[in-house]
Amino acid sequence: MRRNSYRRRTHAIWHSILSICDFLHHLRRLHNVHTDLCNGFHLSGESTPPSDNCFPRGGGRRGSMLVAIDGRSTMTINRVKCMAPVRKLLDWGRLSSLWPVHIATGCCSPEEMALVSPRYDVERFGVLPLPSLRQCDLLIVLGLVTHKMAKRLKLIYEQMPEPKYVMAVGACAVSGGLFWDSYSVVKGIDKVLPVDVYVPGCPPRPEAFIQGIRLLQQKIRRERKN
Amino acid sequence: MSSTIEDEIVRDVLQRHQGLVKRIETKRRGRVSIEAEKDYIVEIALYLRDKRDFSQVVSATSFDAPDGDSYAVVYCLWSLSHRVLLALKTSIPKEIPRLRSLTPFFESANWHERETHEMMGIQFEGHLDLGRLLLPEDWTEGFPLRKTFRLQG
Amino acid sequence: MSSLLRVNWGPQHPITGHLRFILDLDGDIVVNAIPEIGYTHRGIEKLAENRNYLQVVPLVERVCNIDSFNVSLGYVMAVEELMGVKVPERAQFIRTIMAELGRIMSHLYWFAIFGVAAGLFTLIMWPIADRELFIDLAEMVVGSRVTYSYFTPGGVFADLPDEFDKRAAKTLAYFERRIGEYEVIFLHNKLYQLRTMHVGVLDSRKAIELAVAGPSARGSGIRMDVRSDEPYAAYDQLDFEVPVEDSGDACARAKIRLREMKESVLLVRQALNKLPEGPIRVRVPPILPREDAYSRVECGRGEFGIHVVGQGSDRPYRLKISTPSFRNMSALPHMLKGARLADLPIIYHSMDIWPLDVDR
Amino acid sequence: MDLFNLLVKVAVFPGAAFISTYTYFVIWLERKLLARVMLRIGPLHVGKYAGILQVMADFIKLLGKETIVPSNADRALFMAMPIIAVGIASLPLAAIPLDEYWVIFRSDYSLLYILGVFSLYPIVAALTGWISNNKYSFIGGLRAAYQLVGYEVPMHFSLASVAILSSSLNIVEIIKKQSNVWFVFLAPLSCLIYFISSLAEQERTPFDIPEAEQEIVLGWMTEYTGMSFGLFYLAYYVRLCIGSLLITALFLGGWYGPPIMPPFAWFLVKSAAVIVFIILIRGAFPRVRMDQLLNIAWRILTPLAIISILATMALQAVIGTIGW
Repeated sequence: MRRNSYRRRTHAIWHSILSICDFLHHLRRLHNVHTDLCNGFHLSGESTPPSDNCFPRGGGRRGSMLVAIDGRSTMTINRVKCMAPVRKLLDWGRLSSLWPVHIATGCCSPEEMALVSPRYDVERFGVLPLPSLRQCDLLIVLGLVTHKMAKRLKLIYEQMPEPKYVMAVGACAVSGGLFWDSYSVVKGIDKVLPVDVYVPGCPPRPEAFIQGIRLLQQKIRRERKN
Repeated sequence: MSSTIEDEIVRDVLQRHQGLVKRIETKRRGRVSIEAEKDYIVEIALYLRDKRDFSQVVSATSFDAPDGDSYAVVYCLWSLSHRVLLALKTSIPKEIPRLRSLTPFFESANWHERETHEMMGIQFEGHLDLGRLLLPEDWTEGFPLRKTFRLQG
Repeated sequence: MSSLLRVNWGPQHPITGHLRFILDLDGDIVVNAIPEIGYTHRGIEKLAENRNYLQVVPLVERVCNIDSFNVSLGYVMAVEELMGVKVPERAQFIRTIMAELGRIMSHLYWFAIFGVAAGLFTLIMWPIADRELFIDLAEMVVGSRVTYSYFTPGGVFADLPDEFDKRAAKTLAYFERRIGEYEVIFLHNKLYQLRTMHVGVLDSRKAIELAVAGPSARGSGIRMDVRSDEPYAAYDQLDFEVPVEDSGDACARAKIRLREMKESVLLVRQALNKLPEGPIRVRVPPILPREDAYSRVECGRGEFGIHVVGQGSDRPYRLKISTPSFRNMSALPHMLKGARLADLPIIYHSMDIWPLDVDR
Repeated sequence: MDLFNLLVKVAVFPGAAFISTYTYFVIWLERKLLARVMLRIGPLHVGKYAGILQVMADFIKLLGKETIVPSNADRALFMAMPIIAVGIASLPLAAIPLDEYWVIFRSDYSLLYILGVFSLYPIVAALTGWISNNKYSFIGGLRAAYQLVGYEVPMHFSLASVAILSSSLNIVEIIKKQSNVWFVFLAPLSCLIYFISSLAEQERTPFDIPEAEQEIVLGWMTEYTGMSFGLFYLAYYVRLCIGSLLITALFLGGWYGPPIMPPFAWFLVKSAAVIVFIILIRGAFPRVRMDQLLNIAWRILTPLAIISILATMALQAVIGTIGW
C-alpha cells in the first residue's frame, strides 16, 4: 500500500519539477535546448514566505535574454559563424576560467573547502569560487540532494547564464549513495539536471575533484568538434 | 548523607507523586528514568524544574511502543546544577496521539516537539507553532518515523 | 509591516550553506529571522531502522561528517551500553586520541568559516591548510580522509600504526605554535575585535533556558562539558581544563574554541603517553537486547546524544539522534532579533552550526 | 598636430591602452599576491608563466556568456550602467600627469576636477542597485550611498592640506612642488587620512561594505552577468589603479626619483607599491560594519583632518618665514 503511494509521490514530483528532464539527459549544451524547466513549479505550505523579487521565480517571470528574444538560452556569439581560431580562443577562455557557484547541498562540502585550500589550490586551473550565481558557469552539486533542495537546485541552474556546466560530486549526487532508500533523497541529480561530469566517492578525495574539473575541460574542448 | 543525588531525586519524586509514577529507576551515575501516565508528565516536569533545576529539554524521542497500541514518548531533561540526565517516559494511545506540550514551560522543548510532531504525528496541545520543520513543504506521505511508513528499498 | 524589507538568505547564499533564513529588515536591523531547515534532511533515523547495527555506523557518521570520530563514538557507546560490553583499555585510549583529533579538525573548520563570516578570506585558507595535517594523521590510521567508520562496537577497527606517535608529536608541536599565531593575528586584530565583541550577546540565563550546547554555552559562562560531567572513553584518567568565558559574545565563543584546541593538543599528548598495551577489540553479541540506552559525547559542537532502542534483533528498533546544532539552531532566532544585518553571518557562525547536523 | 597628440594621449598613453594594460597586470597581481598571502599558488596553468593569461581567459569567457536582464529591471539603464561605470571610473585619468608632458587635460583646477569625477562612482553604484530591482542590489546601492557620506568629508579635508602646501589646485604644480620633499613627510596625517578614505571610496577591504559577499551576495552588482559584470569588474580595478596613481601624485612625489629610470617609470613603480600595500591589507583585515565606518569617518578622521589642516597651515607659515 505504501509502495503505491510512494510511486504516486514520485510521479507527482516528476510532473511538477522534473517534467522534461528525461529527454534532456542525452542532449548536449548549445543544441538549442530550452532549459526553462520551471513551468508549473510553485512553492506551497505555510512556512514559505511570499515570493519576492530577489530572484524571479517560475518560468513565466524568467529574466529575459538580451540576445535571444524567443527565450532560447543560446548566445549570439556561438551562432555567428566565426573562424576556427576565434572559436578556439572562445573555448579556451571558457575552459580555463570555470567559476563555480557556491551551493552546498550535502556532506561533500568540507571536501570542497579542501579543494580551494592551499594543499589542492584549484585556482591554479582558473577555478575561482564566486558568491553570486549570476556570474558563475559551473554548478558543483556537493553530495546528496533532497527533494526539498531539488527544487531550489533547479531554480539555481535556471538562473545561471549559459554556457553552464554541472558536476555531480559524491555517491549521493550520482545515484543516491548511502541514502538510496531514503524517503527524502533524490536518487541521483541527473533526474533533475543535465550532468556533465560525475565524480563518485563518499566523499571523493580532492584529487578526484580536480580530475573531474580536468575532464570537464577536456569535454569543453571536444564539444565544438562534434 | 551517603545517598547520592540520584537517590534523593527518586525519593523526592516518589514522595510527591506517589500514585502518578509507574516506574522509577537509576541506571547508573547521573541517570534517572521515570515512567509516568501521560496526563502527569507536565506536572512532574514542572516539579523537577522548580525543585531540582531540571531546566533544559535536551531531547525528545518518540516511537511505536514495541508491545501494544501506543506510542512511547521520552523527554530527556538535564539538570545543570546536579549534572543528572533524567528520562521522562510516557506512552499515549495510537488512536488519540495527543500530549500536553512542555513548550510553554520549557523553551528548549520547542523544536524537539515540532520535530516529533512532524515525524510521528503526535499533537502537542499548547504548542503554538507546529509547522513544518524538516520535511518539504508539499510533503503528503504521512509520518516517516512511524513503523507503518515503509521505505521503498 | 509594510515598512519592513523581507529578504531571503539561502539556500544559495555565500554564507548560509544548506539552510535558508527569512529575514525581516527594518533598515539595517533584523526584526525577525526565521530559519528554514530541512534542506539536507536524509531521514537517517529511519534508515537506521533498516540497517543492522554495524551498518549504522557510517550512516551516523554522515550526520556530522566534519567531526565523524566524535559522532560515531556516541553511537558506538550507546550500542555497547545496550549490550553491556566492556571495552578494553587500549581501545578507550585510542578512541580518546582520535576523538580529540576530530575535535581539532572540527574547530579548525569552524574557524575557517568564522573568518569568512567577517570578510577575511585569508582565514579560510590557513586553518583549512592546518586541518589537512590532522586529516593526514587520521588517514594514516584509518585510510580515508573524512568519514572513517573507525570505531566499532567493542573497540576500534585497527591498531595505531607504528610511527603514529612520532608523527602526531610533530604535528602537534607545529600546531601549538600555530594556535599562538592565530591568536595574535586574528583574535588580537583590532578590526576583528571591533566586529566580534559585544555582538550576538547571549547571557547565561537565556542560554540555559534555550538549552544551548557545547562551546557556545561555555562562552556564556556555563560550565558544561560531557567529558567532565560524565566521563566516557578514557577521559576520567586524563586531566584537562574546561575553558569558560563569561562575556557571551561572538568573541568569547571564538576564544573558547581556540582554547579548546590547545586543550585537545595536551589531551592527545597525555593519552599517547599513557597508552596501555592490550587488545583493541572484544567480541560483541550479534543482536541488540530489548532495552534502551542513551549515550552522550561531547563532540566539537557540543553535547551529542544518541538514544538507541533495541528489539531483540540485529537492527536498532529506534535510533534518535539529538544534535548540538539542532539545539543551537533553535536558539538562533532569539539571538538574531535586533542584530544588524552585517552581524548576522558572525552571530550565525559563532554558534558553529552545521546544517547537516541540524537536519540529520 | 595638437589634435593628433591629444588622440595619441587618449588612446595610448596615458589613456586607454595604458590603463587597460596596467589594470590587467593589477588584476593578475591581486590574484597572485592574495593567493600567496593565503599560502596558495594562485593562477598557474593558464598561460606559460605563472598564470599570466588567467585574466585574459576570464574576460574572453565573460565575453561569451549570456547576458540576463531581470524582467523587472529598467532594461536600457541596466545595460548602459556598466559602460557608464567604466567611463566614469576612467575619467579622472585625464588630469593625472604621468610626466610633465604626458597629461591629457591641463587645467589650473585639475584637483577639483578629479575629486568631482572620482566621487561620482558611488552614485553609479547606488543607481545600479536601484535599477537592478533586486533586494541585495538595493541594499548594496544604499550602502554605497551611505559610505559616500562617510568618507567624502575627511577625504576633501585631507586634500586641503595638499592644496595649502603647494598653494595650487593644479596637479602638475602639486607634483612639481614635491621635487625636494614629498608631501607625505610634510603632512603625514593628511596622507594617512586620504589613504584610508580612498580605500573606502574604492570599496576595498576593510571598507568593501557595499559588496559584502557574506551579507548581500555581490552587493549592487548581484544581477549582472557576463560581460556587463566584466565591465564592472574592470571599472573596479581601473579605480584601484587610478586611486593609487592619485596617491602617488599627491603625496609620494609623482614622477620624482633618482635618475636611474625615466620619470613615468618612477610614477608607476610608486603606484604599484601602493597597490601592493592595498592588496596586502585585503589579505589581513576583516570588513568593518557600516555604522563603524561612519563612526570612524566622523568621530576620528574628520577631527584629525581638521587638526592636520591647522598643522599644515602652521607649517606653511613657518616655511614662508624662513624662506625655504
